[in-house]
Parts: sequence; C-alpha cells; structure tokens
Amino acid sequence: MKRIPQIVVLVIFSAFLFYSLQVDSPAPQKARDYLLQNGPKETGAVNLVTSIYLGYRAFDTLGETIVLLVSVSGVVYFIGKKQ
Amino acid sequence: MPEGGIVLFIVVPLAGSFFTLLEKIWPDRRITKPSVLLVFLSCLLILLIYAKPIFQGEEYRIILGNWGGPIGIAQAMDGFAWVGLFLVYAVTFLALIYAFSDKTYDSSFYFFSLILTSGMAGVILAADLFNLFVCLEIVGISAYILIAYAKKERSILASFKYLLLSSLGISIFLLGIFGIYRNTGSLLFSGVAGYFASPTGSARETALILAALIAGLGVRTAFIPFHTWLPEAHSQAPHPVSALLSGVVIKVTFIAVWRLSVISGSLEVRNFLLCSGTITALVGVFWALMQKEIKVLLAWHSVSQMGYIIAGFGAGTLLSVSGSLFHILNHALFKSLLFLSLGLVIILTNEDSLKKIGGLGRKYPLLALFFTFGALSIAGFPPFNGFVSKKLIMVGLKEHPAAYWTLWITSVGTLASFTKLSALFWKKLKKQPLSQSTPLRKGDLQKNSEEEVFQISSMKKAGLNKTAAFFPLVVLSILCLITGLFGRPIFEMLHFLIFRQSPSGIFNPWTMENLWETFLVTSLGVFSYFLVTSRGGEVFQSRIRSLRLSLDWTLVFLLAGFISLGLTVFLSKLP
Amino acid sequence: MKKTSILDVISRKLSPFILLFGFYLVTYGHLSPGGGFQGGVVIASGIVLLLLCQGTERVQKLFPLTAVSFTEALGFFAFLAMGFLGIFLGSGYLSNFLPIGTPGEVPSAGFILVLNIVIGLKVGAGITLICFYLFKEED
Amino acid sequence: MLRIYLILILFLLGVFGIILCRNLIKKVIALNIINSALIILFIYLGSLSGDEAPILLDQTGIIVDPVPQALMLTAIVVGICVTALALSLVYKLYKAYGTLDIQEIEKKARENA
Repeated sequence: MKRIPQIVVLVIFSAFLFYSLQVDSPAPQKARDYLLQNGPKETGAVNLVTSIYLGYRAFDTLGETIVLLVSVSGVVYFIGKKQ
Repeated sequence: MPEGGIVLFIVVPLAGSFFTLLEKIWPDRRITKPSVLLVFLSCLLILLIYAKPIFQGEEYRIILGNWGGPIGIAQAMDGFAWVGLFLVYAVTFLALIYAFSDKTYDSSFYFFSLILTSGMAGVILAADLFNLFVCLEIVGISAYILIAYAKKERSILASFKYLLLSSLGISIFLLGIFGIYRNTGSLLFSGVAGYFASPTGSARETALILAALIAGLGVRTAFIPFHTWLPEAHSQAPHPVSALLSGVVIKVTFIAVWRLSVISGSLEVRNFLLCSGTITALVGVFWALMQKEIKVLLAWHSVSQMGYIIAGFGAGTLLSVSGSLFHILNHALFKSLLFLSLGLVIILTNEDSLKKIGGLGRKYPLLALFFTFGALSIAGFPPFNGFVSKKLIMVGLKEHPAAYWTLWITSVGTLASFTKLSALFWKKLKKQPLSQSTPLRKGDLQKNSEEEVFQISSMKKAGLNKTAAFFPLVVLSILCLITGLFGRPIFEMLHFLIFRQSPSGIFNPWTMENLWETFLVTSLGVFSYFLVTSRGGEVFQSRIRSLRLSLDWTLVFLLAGFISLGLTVFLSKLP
Repeated sequence: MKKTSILDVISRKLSPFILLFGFYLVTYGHLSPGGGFQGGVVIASGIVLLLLCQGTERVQKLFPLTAVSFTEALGFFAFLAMGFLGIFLGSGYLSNFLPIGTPGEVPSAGFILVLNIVIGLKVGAGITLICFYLFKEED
Repeated sequence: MLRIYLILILFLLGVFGIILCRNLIKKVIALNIINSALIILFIYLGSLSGDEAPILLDQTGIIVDPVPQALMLTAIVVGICVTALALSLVYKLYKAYGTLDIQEIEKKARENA
C-alpha cells in the first residue's frame, strides 16, 4: 500500500537522528559564569532567566510578542467576524 | 550614521503597524495609507543614509542594547544585507501601492504586511541563530495569514499545508541550534563559524547540525526537495501577496542560507546546492510549461528562477556568485512585475485559466506592454536585466558542464512558457470577447457557454483605482530596464560588496556570441511552444497536471531532503 | 444535561485567587521563579476558567472584549516604546535606562520590572482572546 | 543515555504523527508534540551543567544553565501561536469541506480545481 515508502523514509530519518544526536556533555558554560558574576549587577534581577529574556535578549521577547499579536489578530480575522 | 541605527529597519515598520491597528478603533479617520507611505519612505531614506559608508566597504556589527557578555543578540549590516534590505523595501512598497488600488484590502492587510516587512528585515540583519529563528517565525506567521487572506477554500488549504511544512522545517532548524549551542555555548554566527572551523563535535554531529540548519531554512527557500508548497501557496494568495512572496520572501530566507553556508564553508553544502539548484530549475520550468492557470504557471517559474539563483551560488566561482546575487535583485523586480500585471488581468476578466482568455492586447495595450517587459526580462532578452544576470550565472557555471547545459535547456523552457503565457495578449479566441457594455440576452449566454468567452470589465467597474494600479507597474518596468542597461556597473558594485575586491576580468554581456546564443534560445523556445500546444502536447499537459502531491508526501519530501543533505555531509566528513 | 451549580460556585470562588497568583508571578518575576509569560498564562487560565464555567456572555461583563484586545495591542506598543526610550535615555535600543536599585528587593530591576508587567498583561490578554474566540465559535 | 533516547522517541512520535495521521487535528497535535519534545531537549541540556534553579538568592549548589530556559520561553509561546492559527485554519477548512480527513479534502479540492 502507499504508506510503505513513507514509513521507510521515516525509519531512515529516525535512524539518522538516533545515530547522530549526542547529548553526553553539557554545553560550555561561558554564559552562565558571566551571568553569575555580573548578572544581578548589570540588570538588577536576581532571577537569571528573567534577566536574560527581558534584559540581554529583550529583542527576542519583542519578536515573540509580535508573533503573539499577529496570531491573535489572525485568529480574530479568520474566526472573529460574522460574515 | 551610528551603527545603533541598524535596528531602526526592524522597528520603524512595527511602529507603522501601530497606526494601522488604530484604524480598527477609529475607522472613519483614514490613517492606514499615509502611515504605510511614511514607514516605507523613512525606511528607504535610512537605507540611503547607510548607502555611502556601506559602498566604501564599511561593516556594522552591534550587540543589541549594548549588553556585555556572550549572551546579547548580535546584528550585522554589510553590503550584502544592504542589497537585501533595498530589495525588501522597494518591492514591498510597490506591492502595497498596488494594493491601495483595490478597496477589498482593509487595514488588517496592511498590518500583516508591515509585520512581514519587519520580520524580513530581521532575518536579513540577524547575526544570531535564535534571533534568526524568531524573525523566521514572524515572517512565517504573517505569510500564513496573508496567503489565506482571501478566505477561499483553496487558499486556506494552501496556507495550512505551508504552515505544517514550514513548522516541521523550523523544528528541524531548532535541532541545528541545539547542536550548535551544545558544542559552542553561544548562539552567535561567529560562534557557528568557530565551530565549523574546528568542529569539537564528532563527524556525525556536524553532519546533523549542518543538515538541520540548511534544511530548516531550505523549506522557506523552496529548492528541490522542499519546493512542494510553493506553487499552491503563491498562486492562491492575493495578487500583491503572491508578488511579495515570490519576489521577496523566498529571497530573504535564501540570504540566510547564503550566510550560513558561507560561514560553515563546507564544500558539500555548496555541491548539494549546485545540483539541487539545477534540478529545481529544470523541474520548475517543466511543470510551469504544463500549467493552464496563469498564477500557478508564474509560481512554478519562481521555483525555477530560484533554481538559477541557488545553482549560481552553489557553483561558487566569483562570477556565478555575484551573478546569483544580481539575479536575486532582478528576479524580485520582474517576477513582482509579472504577478502584479497578470493580477490585473485576472481581476478584469475574473478568469484565471489561459484557455479562457485571449486577445487582450487590443483592449489593454498598456497591460500588454508591462507584461512584455516582464516576460522579456525573465526570458533573458538583451536590453533587460534577466539577460545580464543569467549570462553571469551561465559564464560562472562553465566548469560544471552538466549544470551549464541543464540551465541552458531551462532558459529554452522559460522562453517557451512565456510565449504560451503571452498568448493571452495576441492569440485571437474563436469567439469575439463580449465587452461589459453589450447587454447579454438569455439566448446569447447558452450559445457562448461552450466556446471560451469572457467579459472584460473596465477598471472602474472592477473597482480599481487606475493610477495606484499602474504606478508600481511603470516603476518596476523602468527598474527592469535600468538594471538591464547598466548591467556592468551594477555587477561590479555587487562584486565589490560581496568579495571586497573589484572583479578581475572585464565581463561584457554584449558580445556577438551572447546575442547569437539568445537568438538560438529564442527560436528553440518558440519551436517548443508550438510543440507543447499541439494536439499530443495538450494530452501530455493534462496528464502531468493531474499529478498532485498530497500533504504527507510533501512532508516526506522534506525529511528525504534533510536525510540526503545529512548523509552527503556525513560521508564527506569521514576520515 | 442539567448544569450543576458546583462548577458555577467553585469557579466564582477560585478564579480571583488564580488571578492574584498570576499577578504575583508577574510582579515578582525578577526575584522568584516566574515572570511575564508564566504570570500572563496563569492570569489567562483564571479568566478561561470563568469562561468555561460561566459561559461567554457573563464573562464579557467582567472582561469586555474591546478592553482585552485593547490591552493586548497596547501591551505590544508599550514594549516597543520602552525600546525607543532605551535609545534616548539608555545606551542603545532595548537597553536599561531605569535605576537598577539593590538586587533582591522588589523595586530592584528597573527596566525589567516594567517590561515584566507589560508582558504579563499582554500574554494574559492574548491567550484569553485566543481561547475566547475558539470557544465563542462553539456555542 | 536513556533520557536522550526517550526525548528523541517523543520527537519522532510527533514526526510520525504529523505524516501518518489523516485527521487534521491529529496533525496539529503531532506538531505540538514535536514542539514540546524540542523544549524538553533544550531544558535537559541546560540541566546537565548544574542542579539548582538559576535564582541568586541564597543559593548553595551550582546553578543550572539559564540560557536554554530563556530561549524555550520564546519557543513555547511561538508554538502556542502557530497552533492557535493552525486550529483556526482547520476550523475554516472543516466549515468549507465538511470533513477533517486530509485525503477527502484533497480529493474535493482536486474536483473543484
């Protein structure tokens, strides 16, 4: 039936991922060590995660609020109005 | 100009979109159109201010908000980004002016297009992997909504297919970011360059990372294994949106692919892009020749012209790489010119299949003129810009004879399909077209229904404001002509922008040998046009058209492309 | 299926505390685990609980649709304006321009506290709107 | 080593689901599974380098790497927005074609074209 070649490709895809994805050692900790010293000093926030996504990387958060705003107005555009 | 100003390119369209939202609250005060004009004029102005330093080889790299440490978001503006931004703002501005002419687009349309513009500027300026991911998501989500803007069944289905395909692609892209962060601890492009210079991960992990990054972006650039969504999505979108999508959105993601493959400096990705680009070009033009709907034919042409650009970049020689950047600029101009002018044809006759329209040339000579400008430049005729950039790519591809001859056949196919498309304007239908004014008697309708007949309504009846519709077409045609005539100086400027040194040999497109080659291609093209529209050809066309790819097959194609890219990189990295 | 009054009573009693907890998460985002997004989603879950149990008309009296969509749009542009202020007062776009204060106390993170509140309101309003429109179409 | 395989199985479950399921809503659910599998993958990477929450208020041990957590906040909200839009598109498709099965929808679309 038609599904066989699709399943074959999926199995090869899984084998490739199982073979090549390795997570044995943690990432080098340049960012965390930098944050430990002068995170609170620079941003004043004790919660380092908040200091990252609202301080150092605030632009990503801006981009993401755009995505939220566009998605809400998209839902409103498609479902909101009664034609 | 302080380098802090780079972020203005992304933020000014956002501020503009605030005013389009205001119009929802006070609908009587018309602030959308002036705010769109203001946004684009100020962006183009800032771009001009940056032009002088950029063309002297200046480059700006900033960390957003001047935060210290390795965590801040980096943005980079170099000559290459300047050309991309010029492309984004010029073509989007003209497409939105075209949309001014049609009253069906209300303020939410301009809101989504402004967000799309700022997302594209974000993708071009990003020098940080995760920021590239967020900007790609902004471009994606506003593209999904704009494709399904007309709320017709087919456009919603096309937008849903595109949504699923590119969300799967973006998840694979996230896998690539995961691999980079795990090995380098930073998300900056410089970190990526450092990693690929001396990969700390094993060969198989580098293969996964590179394949994931290129495949994730490849979905949006539509080269061969990932191109399946493009014809449906671009042909079902409203006319200015399909001009925007074909002209600019796929180019912007290709600029990101360009950046990443230059940084990774891996030869396997270049070779993969070369052969996948040539196959895309051939497949694109073959399917385009088979279509009977105008916009599907044009959408397949975007696939094939993207094949030219990717093959040009994949070859890697000085001439072909700058040729492919030149073709990015030219293709955006003439493809949006074609989409916009044929969009007018579709609105006027409200018919989009080639078989049902004919003899428009007499009724609308201006439209026919704009169409011929676009068609001649896409087919690569001498005075127009397609000729210069295609010749550049072909000359650059001389060392790869297989790619050279495939692209040669593709240019023949391009010419054949555009003679087929131009039949709209000169081929007489069996029945004279009924103009809107003649009253339709009941008997008249049955008699004509079997022959192909259509009503041409005038611009006013179709509710189009003539100047706003024709202004972008005029500007685009002039731009196509100028970039064609001043081909060489523009080529030298682009060459300097990419490689920081002026081109070695003198490239002169106007040699007798090139003109003779164009003549040969033209005659072959017209010959194959008649071949295709012959009796046997029509049967063959309908059989090819009936081959439709279902949604899960497109997703399987995506995975197959990712696997093939990963295996080529892995096998070449084995010691 | 007769509508039992248990849901009605429980939701009316419970949701104020959910909203309160949401606001706590938003305002204490820079001190304790939490922040704009998590707090906003908790606020949205409080309102959606009301939506589910009380039906959309009664909730609209408490959270009128125009006000919610207005806070959502305004939240985004307040964030954008904060970015611009960063250029004039601070050292670049989206850079901190308010006094940092001593880390550890509540009014300590300057710029981040205000952004947290703006993001919290925006995500709360946004997700309520999405759930509202997806539910509204049902009945 | 088992943990990474479990996360990978979750990711592949999502990929299998998005391709093999014929119901549109199941495809959107599969998309969510892929998204959450990636989020767990990033958080798992962050947790390898420490064992305490990244709050510098009288913390004793080594703190976890906060960067993946901050990135995943963005990825979560992006996942929500794409799902919300996909569901509204699925809703419009259902109203237009009357069925949620992608093969029937494509058959109907081919007939109308």
